Amino acid sequence: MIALHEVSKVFNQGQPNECRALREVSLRLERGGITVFKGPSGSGKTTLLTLIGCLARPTAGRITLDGRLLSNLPERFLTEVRRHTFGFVFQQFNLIRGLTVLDNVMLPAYPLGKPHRELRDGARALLDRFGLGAKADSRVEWLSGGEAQRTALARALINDPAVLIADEPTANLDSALSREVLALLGELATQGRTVLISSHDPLVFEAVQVDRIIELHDGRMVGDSRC
Amino acid sequence: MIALHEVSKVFNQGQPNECRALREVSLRLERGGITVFKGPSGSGKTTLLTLIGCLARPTAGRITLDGRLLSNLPERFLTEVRRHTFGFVFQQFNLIRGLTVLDNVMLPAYPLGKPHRELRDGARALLDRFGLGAKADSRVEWLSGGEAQRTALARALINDPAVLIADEPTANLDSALSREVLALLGELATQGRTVLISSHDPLVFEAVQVDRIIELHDGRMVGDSRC
Amino acid sequence: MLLLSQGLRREATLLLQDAPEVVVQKLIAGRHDPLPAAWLDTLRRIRGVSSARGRLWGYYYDPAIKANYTLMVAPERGLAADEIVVGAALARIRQIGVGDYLSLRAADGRPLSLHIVGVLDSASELLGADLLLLSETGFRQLFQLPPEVYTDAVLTVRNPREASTVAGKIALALPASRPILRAEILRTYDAVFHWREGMVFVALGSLLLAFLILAWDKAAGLSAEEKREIGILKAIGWETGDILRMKLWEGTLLSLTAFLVGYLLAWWQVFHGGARLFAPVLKGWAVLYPDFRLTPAVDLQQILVLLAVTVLPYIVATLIPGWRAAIIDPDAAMRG
Amino acid sequence: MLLLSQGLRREATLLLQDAPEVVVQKLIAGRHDPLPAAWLDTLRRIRGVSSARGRLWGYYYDPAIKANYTLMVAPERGLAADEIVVGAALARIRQIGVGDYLSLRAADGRPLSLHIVGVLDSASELLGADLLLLSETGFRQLFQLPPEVYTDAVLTVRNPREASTVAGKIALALPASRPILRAEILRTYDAVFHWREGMVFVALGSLLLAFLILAWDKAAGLSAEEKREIGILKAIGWETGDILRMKLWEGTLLSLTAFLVGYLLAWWQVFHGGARLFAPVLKGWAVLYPDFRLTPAVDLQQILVLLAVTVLPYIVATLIPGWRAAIIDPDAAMRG
Ligand SMILES: Nc1ncnc2c1ncn2[C@@H]1O[C@H](COP(=O)(O)OP(=O)(O)OP(=O)(O)O)[C@@H](O)[C@H]1O
Ligand SMILES: Nc1ncnc2c1ncn2[C@@H]1O[C@H](COP(=O)(O)OP(=O)(O)OP(=O)(O)O)[C@@H](O)[C@H]1O
Ligand SMILES: [Mg+2]
Ligand SMILES: [Mg+2]
Repeated sequence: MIALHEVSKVFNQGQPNECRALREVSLRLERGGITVFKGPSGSGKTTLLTLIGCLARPTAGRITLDGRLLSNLPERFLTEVRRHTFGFVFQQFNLIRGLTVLDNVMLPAYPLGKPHRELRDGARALLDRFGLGAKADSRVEWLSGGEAQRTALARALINDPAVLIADEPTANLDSALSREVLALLGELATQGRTVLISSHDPLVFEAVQVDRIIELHDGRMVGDSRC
Repeated sequence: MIALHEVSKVFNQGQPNECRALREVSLRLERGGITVFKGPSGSGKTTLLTLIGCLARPTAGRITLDGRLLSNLPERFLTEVRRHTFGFVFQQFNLIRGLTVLDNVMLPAYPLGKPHRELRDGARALLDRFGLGAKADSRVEWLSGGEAQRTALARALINDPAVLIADEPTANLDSALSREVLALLGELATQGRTVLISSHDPLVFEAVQVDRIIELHDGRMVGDSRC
Repeated sequence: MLLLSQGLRREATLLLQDAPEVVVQKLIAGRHDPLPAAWLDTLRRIRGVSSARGRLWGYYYDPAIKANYTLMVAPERGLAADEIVVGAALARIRQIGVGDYLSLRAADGRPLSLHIVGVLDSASELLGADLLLLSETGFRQLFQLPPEVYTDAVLTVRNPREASTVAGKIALALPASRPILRAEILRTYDAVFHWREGMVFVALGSLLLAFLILAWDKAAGLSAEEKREIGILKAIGWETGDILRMKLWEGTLLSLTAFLVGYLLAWWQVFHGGARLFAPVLKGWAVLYPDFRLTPAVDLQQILVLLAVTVLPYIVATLIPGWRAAIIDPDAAMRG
Repeated sequence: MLLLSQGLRREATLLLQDAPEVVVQKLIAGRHDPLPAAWLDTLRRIRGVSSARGRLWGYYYDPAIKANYTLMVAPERGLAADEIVVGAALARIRQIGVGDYLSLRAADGRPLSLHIVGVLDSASELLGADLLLLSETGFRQLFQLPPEVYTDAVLTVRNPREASTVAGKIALALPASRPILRAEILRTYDAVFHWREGMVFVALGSLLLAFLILAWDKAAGLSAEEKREIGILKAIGWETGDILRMKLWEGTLLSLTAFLVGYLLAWWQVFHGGARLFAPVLKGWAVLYPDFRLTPAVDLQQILVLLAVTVLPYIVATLIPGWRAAIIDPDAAMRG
């Protein structure tokens, strides 16, 4: 479904502080299942996920989604793809300050023009599921680390995306919550959704729900094992 | 050395979204050693560490440092204490955007007026130690999650503080780096410095270097075990 | 300030439309001086001039309302020596109407009672509001003006394109004269009415400039925070269009509110406060020609013009950087 | 703009110091008119007036340099009918000096050759630069002024505190007169020299206002991002003082740079560009009294004053919110 062909990403190309974050990564990701990207800090996990999620373009190589070439699609179409296919959980959450938790979660759905009440109910249900029902009307800057992470997860799920991309979704969660989140992700996977996560948490990549583990090192793919 | 007496922290007191983050926590922390605060997400770990680090004032209760009452010291003296006693690693890192990694690390030392060259050499040595030597001149917004976390650690250590307070310092680090950081913290502890960390990472509170584990739940202290 | 100027500018343009082609003043030591009737003959003899007519107009200070009237002789109205026609605002403020008598103090100190035979249309413009039309005899009586002098002379020129040549000839024939071409009239505010507008114009210009700087500053300084927000919005699936729509609403709401507040304040200030804020500044010539209380004139077109010059640039100013930020890669914006 | 005004303001203040207590003008139809000599006697007879003297002054337009001279009769210099003293700038621009002859065209068109017997001190102020002092005979000859009129009359009053009472009496005795008190002189710019300053003053005011708005906006809008940064700095051990010092440096550098750029631009603009930018606006009265090229006068005090009104408020404006933010809890600032 998603295929990467010799994808490279170089930051600050040609400058002294050039950084090769990804080097010729080739990869096929099937529909459904949980795929975990693991690897030491700075190995390019986040970079790879942003490329797959159409948030950035590769320096070289091709990325296709259902056979459609994404890498040189104009920005307008990328937005379209982002909106309808992907849900993204950022490593630093990237919640919008000044808004409440509920507003942050509802944000991706605003441009779709769904009825407001329906949207709000959906968002509240998601928050309840993550144990954040009581925080729905708090401003996001008051949240604890784990609460913010769960809010980011809820935001990624509000549009019911076909592919969920979560960058270290359990970094700020305790073991109990991590397991819960994993259970939820497993549920999504069995519903036929594709879940891509990056993690360095043994709890994650030793979990039963995980279908495939891809290992990165220094921007290169060094391992690919199915469980 | 640091003593908390029935400390409580209430956010938005009196408002409908009132939040009791800490409830009557009493605690004595001796000089030296590593103390880990564990507990589920939202249990008040971060809040407790900010109170100890003089970044916020308790709603009720007293905090003393070496017998000196901190809770009602004027802001001027608190800055004094923060500068000379504490090094703080924030859960969200709180690096200053737009500056380089090196500048961020050197920032806490600027007002002390040390010679610039000496300062820079110190900062570079710290960065090298965390494997960030190559990133010293990158802007902090380009860092990966783990790199940012290590930068925050280096910044907390630049002034050689008597007490290092680190809020989930390994959340974004892989196991190998986490162990390295723990080793470094253990070294500091044996040098007589006090290390306070919060964590939900089993790797941390099962580490040999840890001297004491304090467990929080819903703002209450529910466990206190020495290893 | 804007309001004031807006009104006066419109007047000036209207005025210009039926302004004479050449106006001749007499200068003495660089100052406007009554023009001897003999000059009219000299002017008529200049080749290219088809007619020359002496005009009489001036200002009268009424201590009762501490304001200046603009007095003009209107020969075409055929007024008798003691008959006058007054502007609507003047009539309202002095609470007089057709049939009443208005008493003015002549230049020799004697009171002069004048019979009001008409009130100018209330819809007539700002400058007409303080107008007082009277007969030549009345004017000369009031100001004790000798019969052989005029305020200035208006010429019609056979070929309007030769007006400047004619002006040159006049300056030669009458060295103490100053011929003013129609094109110059708008610039010499003193010519027919107050030169107040020039000042207002400068102030208006400065304010507009300041406003533009402000908008530009607001716009250019799209903060890092905002850029990041836009990046996040794009990353979670917002289109450039959605973001712009949001910014547009934001900008429109903000500037409309600001505009309404400003407009109401200005309105209150100019019409009810009697421009008290600017009073110290206006005092300068208020001693010469004390200011007149302006009639409240809220007209739609004026508001639209004001809207166009204030709100629109602001909106555009907020949109452009938003658009610039919205089209960049979400990744770059989020990290920057 | 600032530069221009600054110069003129200083002039006005200086002027006021030795201004007469009461100046009397004759008005005809609301306009300044030559004052008959007979009025002087009337004025002298008014109780409280200790002396009355007629003054003669006016403007002369020199087509050669397209500028206006200010002509004054200076009886105290004892000049002969064909002798004059000229201002420094005038001498420089016409490239004449003591001993040369300056030829002016009299009001009847005949040329009048005047012998320059002195040049006013070059350090004399802006307004003195275009001055031309001459004898009464010369003045009357030049402007074809009848011997029994003056431009205006200056009075000395026995008791300065009774000046306004005296003015009232004058208005009563001579209904066509306008007495102007010393306090009013500054406000009636037309009284002795141009009223240009009024305009400049308004523009200056607007600009200052705009500037303040800008600074305030910059200051009030201490962005969330900046607040967070200050919070972080405090959290890592910076003192409020350290943060303020940093902000101070930042503000000083920024506004000093802006000031220098602005000042140099203004200087270039006013003195070398001949105020070309404002030319269309100034044209309004340039037709009446074409503008004079100002002499470059960079003086330290003026710069200091300018600095005080521009840079200081800006710095203060950046400091206050920084200080406000710096004294709050680091925790609150970091989260907000
Ligand atoms: N915009 C950028 N400019 C320059 N270098 C960048 C940029 N973004 C990422 N990098 C660099 O690319 C490398 C890979 O970063 P990436 O964020 O993909 O790592 P990661 O595997 O997610 O690490 P972590 O586990 O620490 O989050 C890092 O060394 C990082 O510094
Ligand atoms: N400024 C604030 N205003 C309101 N509520 C707050 C504020 N700061 C923290 N809280 C609330 O206080 C509770 C405790 O927060 P704290 O950050 O201490 O949790 P934590 O133990 O660090 O959790 P985590 O492991 O998720 O980081 C949370 O429910 C949080 O929402
Ligand atoms: Mg990462
Ligand atoms: Mg926390």
